[in-house]
Amino acid sequence: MLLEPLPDQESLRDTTAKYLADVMSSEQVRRLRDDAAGFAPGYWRQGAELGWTSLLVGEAQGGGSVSEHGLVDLTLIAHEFGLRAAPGPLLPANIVAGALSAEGAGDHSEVVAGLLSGASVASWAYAEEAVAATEPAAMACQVRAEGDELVIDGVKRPVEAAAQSDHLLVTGRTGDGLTQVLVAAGTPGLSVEAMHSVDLTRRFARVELRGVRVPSSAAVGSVGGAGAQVERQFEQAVVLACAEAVGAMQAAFDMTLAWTFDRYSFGRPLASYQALKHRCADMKSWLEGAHAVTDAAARALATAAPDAAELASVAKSFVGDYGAELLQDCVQMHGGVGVTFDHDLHLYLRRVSLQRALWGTPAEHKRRITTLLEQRGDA
Amino acid sequence: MLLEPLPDQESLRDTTAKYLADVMSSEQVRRLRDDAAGFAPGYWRQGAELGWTSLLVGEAQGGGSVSEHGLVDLTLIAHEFGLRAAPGPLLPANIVAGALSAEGAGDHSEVVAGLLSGASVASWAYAEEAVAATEPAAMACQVRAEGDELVIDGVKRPVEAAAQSDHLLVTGRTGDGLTQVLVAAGTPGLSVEAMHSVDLTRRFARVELRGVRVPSSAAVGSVGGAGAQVERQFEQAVVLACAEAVGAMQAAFDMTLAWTFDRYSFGRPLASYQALKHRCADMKSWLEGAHAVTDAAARALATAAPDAAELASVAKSFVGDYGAELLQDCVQMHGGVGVTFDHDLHLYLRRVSLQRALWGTPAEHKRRITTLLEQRGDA
Amino acid sequence: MATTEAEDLDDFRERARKWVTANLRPGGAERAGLRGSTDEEAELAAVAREREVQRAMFDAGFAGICFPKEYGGQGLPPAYQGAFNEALAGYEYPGRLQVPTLSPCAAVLLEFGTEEQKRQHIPAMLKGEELWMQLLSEPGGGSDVAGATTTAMRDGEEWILNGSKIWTTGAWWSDWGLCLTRTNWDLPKHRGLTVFILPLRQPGLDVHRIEMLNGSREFCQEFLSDVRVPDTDRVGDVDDGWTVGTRWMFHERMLYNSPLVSFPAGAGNAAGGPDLLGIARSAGVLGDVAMRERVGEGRVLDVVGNCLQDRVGAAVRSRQMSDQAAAIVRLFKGISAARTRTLGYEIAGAAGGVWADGDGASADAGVDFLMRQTACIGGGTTEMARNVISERVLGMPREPAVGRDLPYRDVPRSATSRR
Amino acid sequence: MATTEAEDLDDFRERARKWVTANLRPGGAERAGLRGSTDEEAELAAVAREREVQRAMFDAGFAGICFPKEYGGQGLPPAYQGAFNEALAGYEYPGRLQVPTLSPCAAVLLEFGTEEQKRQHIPAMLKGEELWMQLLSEPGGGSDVAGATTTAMRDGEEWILNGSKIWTTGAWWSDWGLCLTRTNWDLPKHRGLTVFILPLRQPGLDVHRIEMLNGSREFCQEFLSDVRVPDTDRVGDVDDGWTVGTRWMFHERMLYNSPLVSFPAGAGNAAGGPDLLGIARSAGVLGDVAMRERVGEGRVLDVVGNCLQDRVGAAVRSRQMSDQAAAIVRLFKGISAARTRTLGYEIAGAAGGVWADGDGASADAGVDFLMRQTACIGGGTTEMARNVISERVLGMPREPAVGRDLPYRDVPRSATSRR
Repeated sequence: MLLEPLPDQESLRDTTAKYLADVMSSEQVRRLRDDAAGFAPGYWRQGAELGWTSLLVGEAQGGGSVSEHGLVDLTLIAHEFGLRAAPGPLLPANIVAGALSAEGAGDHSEVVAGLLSGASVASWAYAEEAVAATEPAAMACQVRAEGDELVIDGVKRPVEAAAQSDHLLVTGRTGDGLTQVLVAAGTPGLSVEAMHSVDLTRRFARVELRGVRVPSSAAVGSVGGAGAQVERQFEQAVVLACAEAVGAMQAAFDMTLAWTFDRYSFGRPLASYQALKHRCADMKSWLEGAHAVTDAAARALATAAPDAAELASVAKSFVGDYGAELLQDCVQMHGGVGVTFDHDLHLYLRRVSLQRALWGTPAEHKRRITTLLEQRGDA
Repeated sequence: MLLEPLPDQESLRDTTAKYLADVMSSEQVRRLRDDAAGFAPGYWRQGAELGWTSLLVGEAQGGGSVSEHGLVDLTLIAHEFGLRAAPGPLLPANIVAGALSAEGAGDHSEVVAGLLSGASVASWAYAEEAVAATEPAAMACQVRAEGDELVIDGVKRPVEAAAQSDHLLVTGRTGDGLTQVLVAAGTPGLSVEAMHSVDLTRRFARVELRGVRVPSSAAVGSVGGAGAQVERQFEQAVVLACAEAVGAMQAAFDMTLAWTFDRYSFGRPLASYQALKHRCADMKSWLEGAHAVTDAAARALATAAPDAAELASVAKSFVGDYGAELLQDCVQMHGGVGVTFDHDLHLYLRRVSLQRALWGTPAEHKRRITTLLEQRGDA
Repeated sequence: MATTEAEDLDDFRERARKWVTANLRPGGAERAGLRGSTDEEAELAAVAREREVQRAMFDAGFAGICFPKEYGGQGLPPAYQGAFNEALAGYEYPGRLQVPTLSPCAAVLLEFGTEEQKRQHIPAMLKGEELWMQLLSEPGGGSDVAGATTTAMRDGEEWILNGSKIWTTGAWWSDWGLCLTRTNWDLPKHRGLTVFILPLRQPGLDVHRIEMLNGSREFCQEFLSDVRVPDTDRVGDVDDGWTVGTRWMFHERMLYNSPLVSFPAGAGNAAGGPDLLGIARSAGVLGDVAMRERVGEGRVLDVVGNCLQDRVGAAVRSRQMSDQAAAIVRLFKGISAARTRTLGYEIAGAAGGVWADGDGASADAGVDFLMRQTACIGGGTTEMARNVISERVLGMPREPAVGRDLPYRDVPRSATSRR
Repeated sequence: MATTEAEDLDDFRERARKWVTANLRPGGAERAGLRGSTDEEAELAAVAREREVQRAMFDAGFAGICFPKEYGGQGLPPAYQGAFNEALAGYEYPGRLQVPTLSPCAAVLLEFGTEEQKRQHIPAMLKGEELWMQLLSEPGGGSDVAGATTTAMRDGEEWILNGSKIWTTGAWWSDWGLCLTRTNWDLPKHRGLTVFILPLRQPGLDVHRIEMLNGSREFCQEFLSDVRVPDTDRVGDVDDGWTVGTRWMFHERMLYNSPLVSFPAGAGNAAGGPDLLGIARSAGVLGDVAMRERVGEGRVLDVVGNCLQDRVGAAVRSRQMSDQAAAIVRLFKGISAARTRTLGYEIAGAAGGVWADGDGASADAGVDFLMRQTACIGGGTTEMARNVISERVLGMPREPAVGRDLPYRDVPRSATSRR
């Protein structure tokens, strides 16, 4: 992560690091495997007090960045989550909080207040089956206006923490445009069915919306005109997923490097074998590359730089491909013990693998990059 | 190549090996860079006497296999060509000789006789620009019957040794079917333009056919019904390309392994560095895999086994991908000297790289394999 | 027994074919390698069924085809085992009783066991009464098998064993084990080892099932606390266990070329990899050429791996390559298994990371991906295979081993295995 | 000279911007790295132009911005060089006179040269009158720079040099060289070296241009036969050349963070890779998603490499990483350059292997592919970078070096360099 965080960023990071160290040992993460929600409400509320959900929300609405750039601040938290494979809906709660408090989003201050305090949770119903996350225009979910109401039909999957959420921000199409709607849990026509995932604590669901009706005021942004906002949310999600994955990469790398010093084979520490030394060197280059590009993408997105879209996709593609390879190399160096349930390594392997698959796979982002390159050529 | 060749196969291989060792030093290969044809007619005629062009031709027509399986015999020759990066139109001359003497090909005995003696050369005008070699149905070249004549229009590229050939076997479409036609050099409407290649001695050309007219008897096989024969020729070409590439891989690997023993760095031979030892182990596994799959494909094709099509594509894809990686690893271990013109290594790098690009790239063959898998599932 | 001295190969083949068809269930290698089974009852039932099948094979004269008659075998040449394996193709077979029971365990007993040991155990193995395991790897040892620190101390006519072994498949449903121990810490590593036979169900031997990340609990760790073994259960000479161990490793390498084990012909070639075409279909990307390339790549690796195995097997049999060349196949198959699982995860896309009940083949892609390295670890790591290939096959210089001639107690070891 | 003591950074920046715009041609890093140039005249013309530009920079007060005034420099802080580099962005610049002339060569002279040496050479370098080269690598030496076997024997007030150096870029159009030699074969490797200055055009020094497989002849090998060098051209103490060499290597690693060289801002980040989009277009496969993935992959590697370079550069400057961390960037960029060239060859398809005049971008893909490893060899191999990262950055144990303390004459060496 950031080479030179500001003092306020450092203290934000430190309080989260300390809190997680206190309450979220790897033993605890393992225990949460059997927890239906994957995290306890109290854990989340305390985290919210440390700023976990406020960084993308403007000060006027009770939030605020500790630097100029809330997204950059938030990547520091996400990185700490990765370092501990910590549970909780960090990514979707922040994306929704940010979206609801954005300019032109409409008045959703009550919901935002709940998210800020950690008393409630919200998630983003964005992805669909067999639709590349990088191509929102291809989504099938429909939102249509009927009088004072909006009617939503579609199936969203996977939706993180959907069953644990008080509200879902649903993205769908209205004609050729995109629309975002805030739907409260329990709204008639909304059904949530649990899915399985490679992660131990993150919970996902398939969300079906059949003729779900909400008042027009539930729209977040303009009906049929939310494309730019959706893209921004998507890129924020991509960067947060990367930041978390980089944290997990760092933890796994550090653990593995230490292991190569401690572990002897044929009278020598593993760290003395050139084949493994060179593997570690490659991993180090991937790790630093992952840090570098994720930080660059966060900064670009926070400052609305012209290459933000490309950097986000470059980061997601790189971290997805090389993060997974790095983790698997860590497993290989550990040997069989690295894939036992009682070892910590798989917690990170799971987190990195999960983040690789969601918010656009490396392959999908590579295609998006090519499209961006073509557009640049045309411009 | 073959683990246990028959005695006749061994003697076939040995005579070619000795002949090439005599006349085709790497110095000589380098000199041929400046030779317009890339090989001397006398060299080719002498090779033909050793059996270079007779193995796919039936005994009745003056050819003959030294085992039951001419194609397998021929892979031994191709392998020797690879071992020396030898020049000469081995692949196209044999494919055409085989095609002209196949059952139902019509009477082309005079041309076949010339090929057998090495007095003349022929090539196969098959590939087209921006058409995958694995998808002949997509080719654009047209052959249409007009009375007693066939009229050909199209552009073929690359065609090996086209400028050095006395005849071209041109493959084109007639309606939805494929047709093959033998066209003599100098036929009006036929033009040949030299191309460049990564290889030092193999020459290629772009062949344009504009209203080229030949008598119906120039057809090789049935008009519009040559699909199966074209596929067989294509798979033969694929296997020969692989066999040659495997020979080049073997030569490069042997040269590089020896180098790691001779060369010292920091007071130790390169061969003592574990990182390089492990690289050599990987290379060895690729090399043996390439031998194994190429032999299996040749045998399957020679015996018309049901998995011949798949094995040919598997071999081409594997040898293309891993052959190129092996050669580049050889370059890396040699350091800068490995890419100097006076070193022999690039002769093999060129040959392997050439064979990777022609007769379907690894990517194209992987797609073909998936199609074959689907067809098998459907069957 | 139906066999007679005079039965020729063709008759044998025909009889085998008929017997297999009439007595065995269609199936084959159904053991879930990477995905593991979490169902204990099903596992025990499968073990019981294999014992039954082995017994039926024994009764029909198809067990131990190449084992000496005096130990319950058939005393036939390897071609007969080959014919039986062909008959087995496509049918269930008692895999757990073949490997490691018949090889390497029985193979080691045949070479080094006392007459009594052979008479006691080999017929029982062939009848399916004794399931054997290899107590070889240790928690601190990794690939360095000869670095065993499980200690056997002599006490009159007995030995007292202390230490721990790990990565024993199914020790919890097995009966006996071959155990490599250190009997002399004052000699260099390879010279102070001794091999023992020991029953796995006895006081002082605690079998702990290890849970893997995918929930599988097929591997075990054994803790030995003052386990007493009579000297008559020693295999080979005292402190000469590495002579035994070397052959033990040899039999491990040669498994698919061994006439001592029965397995359906082609089983060694079973792809066993993920069904990439199925994953593509269930993920809805069969029309995407980039995903079609990945399906094709997986198939390339599977097919080449099989061709390579055939080639190396033939070359080892014809002595054109040493048996160490088996490491080439091990390396290739490990790397390609890891790669095909990565391909599966790529093809599955988001559905690989998060899946719903009823998703089809893509639902397995995620956990398969998490477990992918097991193909490069189990049965000797790919790193060890690369060492063997470079040093033993290509003749490159050996890695400097620290303290090859030191008393083993003075050789640096992992903290966990120091004593 | 127009500069005054008092000129502040903003004024300087503005003056630099104006001067560059008015005096230099648009362009930038046009040197064909991998493809090489085969046109000798064009090469010489480019060298002449660079000398002109350097002279113009000197006359305008923009040469040696951070060099001491007494040697012709401007004596300004690094920020001024940074400002000038920003002004240079998008313009031609005299690259051959920056590297290796100003760094590492001038940098080494500044640290170790005698007053006379500095006064003689540094102003001449800054004026574009002296082009310098590094005579470092040897044909038998590979990455082992300190293993130099080119020998210097003392003869009164002179030294007599014999041996051979290799991989000197453009020695045929250069004037001077820094040469690492062995002056004592009875001391261990690092303790018998000495550095000399020598003119490249003199009797006994034969410059041979090496032809690469792509026809490029930019690299040279020098053969030294009884080349005489006065002791006054020695740099540093006798037999203490590795003290000089260590700093020499340091300056090499730090090139893009060095205030001693001028280069257009971002030039270190110039992708320089193949134009994959162009190749896809000319090969007619821009509509193929699998090829679009490859184009994207290439872009990913380029962009990450640049981000990584920025990160490591910043970390080294702020001392959060040691300068050895430069090896991380070197490794990443080497590997990714090789990979992007492979991608280019894959995208080009058949047209990469065989091409026609006028084929467009795909026509270069083949030769670029043949040359791809040069990115992992030149300037220190990726293997050396991996050694440095693992040992110096991660602190893993050093490789055992044979004979670190032996007289160098007794240390095993490649046959070609044995004497």
